Amino acid sequence: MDFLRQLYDMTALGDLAVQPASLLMLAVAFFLLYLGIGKKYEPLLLVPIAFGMLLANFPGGGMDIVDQEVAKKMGLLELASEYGIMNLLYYSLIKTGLLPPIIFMGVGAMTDFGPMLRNLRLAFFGAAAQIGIFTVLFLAIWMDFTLPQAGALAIIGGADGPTAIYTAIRLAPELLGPIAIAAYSYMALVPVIIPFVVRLTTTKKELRINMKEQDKLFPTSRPIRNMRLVKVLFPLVLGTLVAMLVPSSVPLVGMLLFGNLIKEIGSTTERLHSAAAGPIMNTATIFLGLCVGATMTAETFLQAQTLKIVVAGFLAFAISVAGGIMAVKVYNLFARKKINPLIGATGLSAVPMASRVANELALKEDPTNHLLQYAMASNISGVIGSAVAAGVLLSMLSQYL
Amino acid sequence: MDFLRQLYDMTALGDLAVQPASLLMLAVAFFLLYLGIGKKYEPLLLVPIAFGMLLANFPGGGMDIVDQEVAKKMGLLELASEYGIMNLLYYSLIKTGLLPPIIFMGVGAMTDFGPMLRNLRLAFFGAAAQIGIFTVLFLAIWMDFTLPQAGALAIIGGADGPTAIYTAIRLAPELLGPIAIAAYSYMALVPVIIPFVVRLTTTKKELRINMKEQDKLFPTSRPIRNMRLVKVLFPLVLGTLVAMLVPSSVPLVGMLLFGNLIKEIGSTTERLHSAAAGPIMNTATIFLGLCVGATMTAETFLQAQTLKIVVAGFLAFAISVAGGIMAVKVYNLFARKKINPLIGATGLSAVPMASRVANELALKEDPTNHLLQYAMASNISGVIGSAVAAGVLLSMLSQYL
Amino acid sequence: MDFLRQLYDMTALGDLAVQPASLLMLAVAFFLLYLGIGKKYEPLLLVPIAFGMLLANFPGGGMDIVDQEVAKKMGLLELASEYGIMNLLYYSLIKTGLLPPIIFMGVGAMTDFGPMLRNLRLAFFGAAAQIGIFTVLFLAIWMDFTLPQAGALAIIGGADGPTAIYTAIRLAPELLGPIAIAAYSYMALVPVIIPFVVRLTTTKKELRINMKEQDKLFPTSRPIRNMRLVKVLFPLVLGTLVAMLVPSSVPLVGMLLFGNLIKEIGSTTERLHSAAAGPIMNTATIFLGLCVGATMTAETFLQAQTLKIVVAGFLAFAISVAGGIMAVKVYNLFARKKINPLIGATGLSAVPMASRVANELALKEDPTNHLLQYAMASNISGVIGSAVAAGVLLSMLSQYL
Amino acid sequence: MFETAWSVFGIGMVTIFLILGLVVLSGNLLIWAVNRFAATPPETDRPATRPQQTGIDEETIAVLVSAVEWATRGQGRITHIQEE
Amino acid sequence: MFETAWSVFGIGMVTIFLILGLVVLSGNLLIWAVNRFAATPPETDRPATRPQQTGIDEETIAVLVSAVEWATRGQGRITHIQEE
Amino acid sequence: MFETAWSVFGIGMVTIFLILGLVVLSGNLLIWAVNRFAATPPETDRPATRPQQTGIDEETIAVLVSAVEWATRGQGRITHIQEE
Ligand code: NA
Ligand code: NA
Ligand code: NA
Repeated sequence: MDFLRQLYDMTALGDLAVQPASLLMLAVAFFLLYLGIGKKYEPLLLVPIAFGMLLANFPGGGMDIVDQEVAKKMGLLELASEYGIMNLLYYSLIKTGLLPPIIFMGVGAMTDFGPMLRNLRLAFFGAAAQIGIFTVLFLAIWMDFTLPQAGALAIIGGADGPTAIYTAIRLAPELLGPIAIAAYSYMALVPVIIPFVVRLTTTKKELRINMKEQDKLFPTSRPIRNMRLVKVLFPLVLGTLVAMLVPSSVPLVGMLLFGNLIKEIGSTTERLHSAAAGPIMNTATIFLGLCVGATMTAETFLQAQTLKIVVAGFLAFAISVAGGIMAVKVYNLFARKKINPLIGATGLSAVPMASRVANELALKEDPTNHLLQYAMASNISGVIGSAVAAGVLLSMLSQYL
Repeated sequence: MDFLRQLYDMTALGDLAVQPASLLMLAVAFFLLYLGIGKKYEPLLLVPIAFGMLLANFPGGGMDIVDQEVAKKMGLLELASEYGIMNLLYYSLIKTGLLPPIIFMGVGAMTDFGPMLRNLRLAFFGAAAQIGIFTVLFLAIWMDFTLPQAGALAIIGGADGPTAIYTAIRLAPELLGPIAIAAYSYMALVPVIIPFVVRLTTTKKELRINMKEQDKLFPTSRPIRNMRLVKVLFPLVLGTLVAMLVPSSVPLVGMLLFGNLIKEIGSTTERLHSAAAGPIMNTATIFLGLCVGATMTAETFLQAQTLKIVVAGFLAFAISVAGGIMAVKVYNLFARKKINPLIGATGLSAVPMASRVANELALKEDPTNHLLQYAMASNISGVIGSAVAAGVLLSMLSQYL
Repeated sequence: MDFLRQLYDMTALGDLAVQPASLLMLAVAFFLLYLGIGKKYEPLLLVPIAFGMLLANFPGGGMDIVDQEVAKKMGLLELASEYGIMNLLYYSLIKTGLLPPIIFMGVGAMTDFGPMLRNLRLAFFGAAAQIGIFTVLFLAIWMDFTLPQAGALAIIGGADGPTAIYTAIRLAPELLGPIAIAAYSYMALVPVIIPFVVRLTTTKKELRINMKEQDKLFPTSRPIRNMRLVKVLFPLVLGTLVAMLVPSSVPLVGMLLFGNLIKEIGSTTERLHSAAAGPIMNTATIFLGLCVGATMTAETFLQAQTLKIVVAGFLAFAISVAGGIMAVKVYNLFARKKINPLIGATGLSAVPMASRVANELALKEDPTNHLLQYAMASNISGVIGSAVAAGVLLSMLSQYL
Repeated sequence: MFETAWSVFGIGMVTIFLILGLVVLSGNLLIWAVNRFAATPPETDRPATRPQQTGIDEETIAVLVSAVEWATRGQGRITHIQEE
Repeated sequence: MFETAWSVFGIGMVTIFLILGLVVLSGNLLIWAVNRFAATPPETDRPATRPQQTGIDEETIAVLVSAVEWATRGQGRITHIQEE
Repeated sequence: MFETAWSVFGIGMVTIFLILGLVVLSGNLLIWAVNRFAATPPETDRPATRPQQTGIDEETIAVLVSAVEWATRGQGRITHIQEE
């Protein structure tokens, strides 16, 4: 009897009986794994997040993240020895805000500003499609979130994973898990959300606006005669602009542009570029995912808040898409050279999925209307747009922490 | 004269005169380098360990690990500034228990559960071959080790490097060096140890049992009609099982299975897999080796304990091998479909060396008896077996720390 | 009005008005970027350093390094949360002295001691070319630097980036930025500095000394009959020698030789070698560069000290080159087998640029005089020479901190 | 709190429009300046990743290449494009 | 202390046998379920690492591939197999 | 302070000359010992990175290879050498 007792004590069964909510969390984790593996929804992040959640919710596994009030009093070594490696990773890599800028460096090292530079005018529509962020701020406050929490929630509307995670870490670490999940899930659902909003807000005639024909009718763009040089200088110009106006977005935008610079310089910095886009990016993705997943225990996840985040996050996405579309429609009222409203929708960011979805929607109405290259312009500028939005939120809401 | 005095003071010669045992340690380090480089005994770990030992034992080099009582009182920055980079690496990467699970992720990212899934029945014999662990526990206690130390020593019988290191870090960090050396040395000596034990415990007739012929005589195994899906689901099933029964093995087994999962998912998570199996694994191996080596100074190594560990570690290995063989022999008493006892021996783990050795031994008796694929089944299950054993030891012995 | 006020407060414009020196720093950063990208001066380090400087000097960006007196009182987590990721990286990776030895491991993993082993005699001239270090020490003291600062400054004359950074971190972290910039800039200017000094100190006749002809006239060197084995054993011999005589250089030289060893062992440790020479090296280079750059704010950089460092650093370089040349000339007075004085100049290190420059200078005088392989011998030994010099400085000057 | 939200809304949207407007402006200025002062080579960014000659216009290819790179997060590479 | 050792021995060996027993059980269950509900493609795991057709049976190849991968720690790759 | 500087100067230069002298000495000793006791294969370091046969002497090639490796920091590799 005593033997069986000891055996039973070692297992997780006792804990599970006391805390059956863990089973629900395991089910959620398995469902997310299904989305990531089976449905291929953003597998690079959903799989590590879901697996981290799995590890964290096995009772007694010691892989869940402890409350920051507890952790704050300890050094890293004591934290690791008391609460295990996942807390060590979370508090040194995530809570410090380190990994999102590192991932942004990798994103920059993979981003080609070429399409945007060839259609610079369209970059402007990456601004309008951030309106979902600032609109949902009101909703979130109305839902009883504090100001910083509302800001962290609203940034889901920026449709950019690392930006959302960075903002949540800084403004509302207690909501990090659900915000990250919502952000990546909705990014994965872009092929559903964009068509849905587009159907509600545009006419068939608008969707048939053919960007290439417009370019032929009203030729304006000057050719770029030294693209290599422009691409090297552009991150420097862009960085200086953003840094001057929204210094709080420097950690994100600065690292993005550093990654891009070492890519565009070419062979002399290729070693650095290959590290930033390869091992550094991939390693950061693994640990970011596992740690974010590990924050989602029954205690933090099974709350009314989570549901609110899911709802408000969806609205933020939808309003951003609609905002981009509306901006194009207003522009078209005044301009002779028309723009396809899908170019506004891709201002959301969610690169490059949004552009591909927009391209397909356009082709459905007119099989000759290839607008992928135009969509990429506003699509990439939407990344900058949401990083700037994050900077504004951080700068104006940190004081309410 | 004053000049020569100053010159002499700068060198290590004075320290060497005071502490001549360092010379002996340097000799041991060079001998281990010889084993790793010249004899190719587990060079991926013996070379870094031996070099770390070399660095630590140059007097005045400042690359040796200081006592944890000293380190515990300092933050990481103070530690680095007082005691140099090796202590920084050791206390942040090793003492926290971080690197072994990271390496397990890499091991998982390189492991193919296919051979095991094709001969699942044989996985059972990975259990019997852990008996050396629990037997040597008694011997270690009798040798005057404390309970946690005895557990750390016994795990050498698991024949798995990262598992041994993880357990030693948690239960007896003061014995980490000798335990790691013993574990890796005996794993390197598997081509000697397994034949030795096999000769003592089996007959020629048993060694001639031909697994393929048995399969033809008693066909049972159903074909696997969707191996890809099975391989994706298996780590999830296995992980849940282990986590429920031995939660304390989650850091090891969970990371192993995460690594395996991102391998088996295929192209969508290939970036993560390539990082886990490549740069992360290799970097972790370098620093694990160097730091483990650096713990071995004259003070900690030249003790009676070290000799005891060497002796008890060998016994643990030998008893594990014998245990696996005996389990097969007992099984054969009752079953019509016979199993070659070498399949029991490979339950030890020491993947894949043990399987190759077993295969050679079988071929020596019967040149048509290729049993590599069968041996791999129990061989891989032996890795899980020792990780579970580590979990049991951690869960039951931590209270005596 | 209130709205515009809030907008203005968020931007960096207010800060810039108060602290216009930042603009000057940004200009310096852009100039360094121009040197790295446009002129291809050591782009692998100048680009990250310059970009780090850029990030640090955008007012309000929070990417500048805070004073160590402030940081010392905090744990890493508090530091990151108060002062952002750049301080986290700087204080954990740079201030601890971690990255320079890691980079030395990578340098070792890329170094081939072959040319040096084939002309061992020439290695001796790597010693004379360190004289600039110890000469400028006097100048630096005369310039009112403290003893440790003078040592950190003087090491610029070693013409080796990681060595200079490691020494500066340990002896005068407050001068790290300018010292690193000076070291890398002058290394980039080796194609200007070496010819300048050579013209001042040598005759055409000396430059025409043909090493291959001398080898034919006075054949001495024995062939190496097992180069692979020699290359494996050499780092061990060299390491032991250096460690015995200058233990304080073990972190640098030891890691260099570890990197070289895992390269020379060959296929069995190829995984480790590829990590050390690839991802680890590149990642370390990125973060070393960014962090060193981030130390250079207006406050620390726009000082008379910086100018002094620039001047004294140049002198250290020039004197080192001249010292190497002079040593050869003295040798030639007594020896029958003459040596080209350019072999002395390359003792400076700045591998492999110095060797290529020397080769070109020789070819200009005599188109058949290929001395690249001879130059590499003293060139590589110059790296060891400066690491030893750093060890001496650290060992003798740390007490004055 | 809603008052603060209005401030954030206003300042946020104004800033984003301002910055992206300035990006368009300064980008055009940059292209003009480079064309004016440094227009040597006809557009040849990264020959290494460039696919072989096809009938498809350069711009389209550049976009395709960058899209594939994004989509596959750097893993994929276009080696052949065929017009249908 | 020896008493504790007996407990650890007993619980340890029972747990390991239990877990590996359950692994065999659940593994077989998993294979059965997959065969029953998702048995579409005939076994084709990882065509990328698959060597060309030979007379050697599939299973053997799979084992060889995995063994080589283990032995060389991922460095090696089988590109050709010839029966003697 | 200048007095300390003189000490550092003296000890520093002596040490460096001593160490590099010993390097020359022990290196030669090492080569002698290896030639004496382990001189089996005629010099073939790293066949993998070795270019095909040319008329250029071995030593030169070795130096070129190592120089290229340094210059390109491991990125470049010599695959063909032609004498002019
Ligand atoms: Na966005
Ligand atoms: Na085992
Ligand atoms: Na030097």
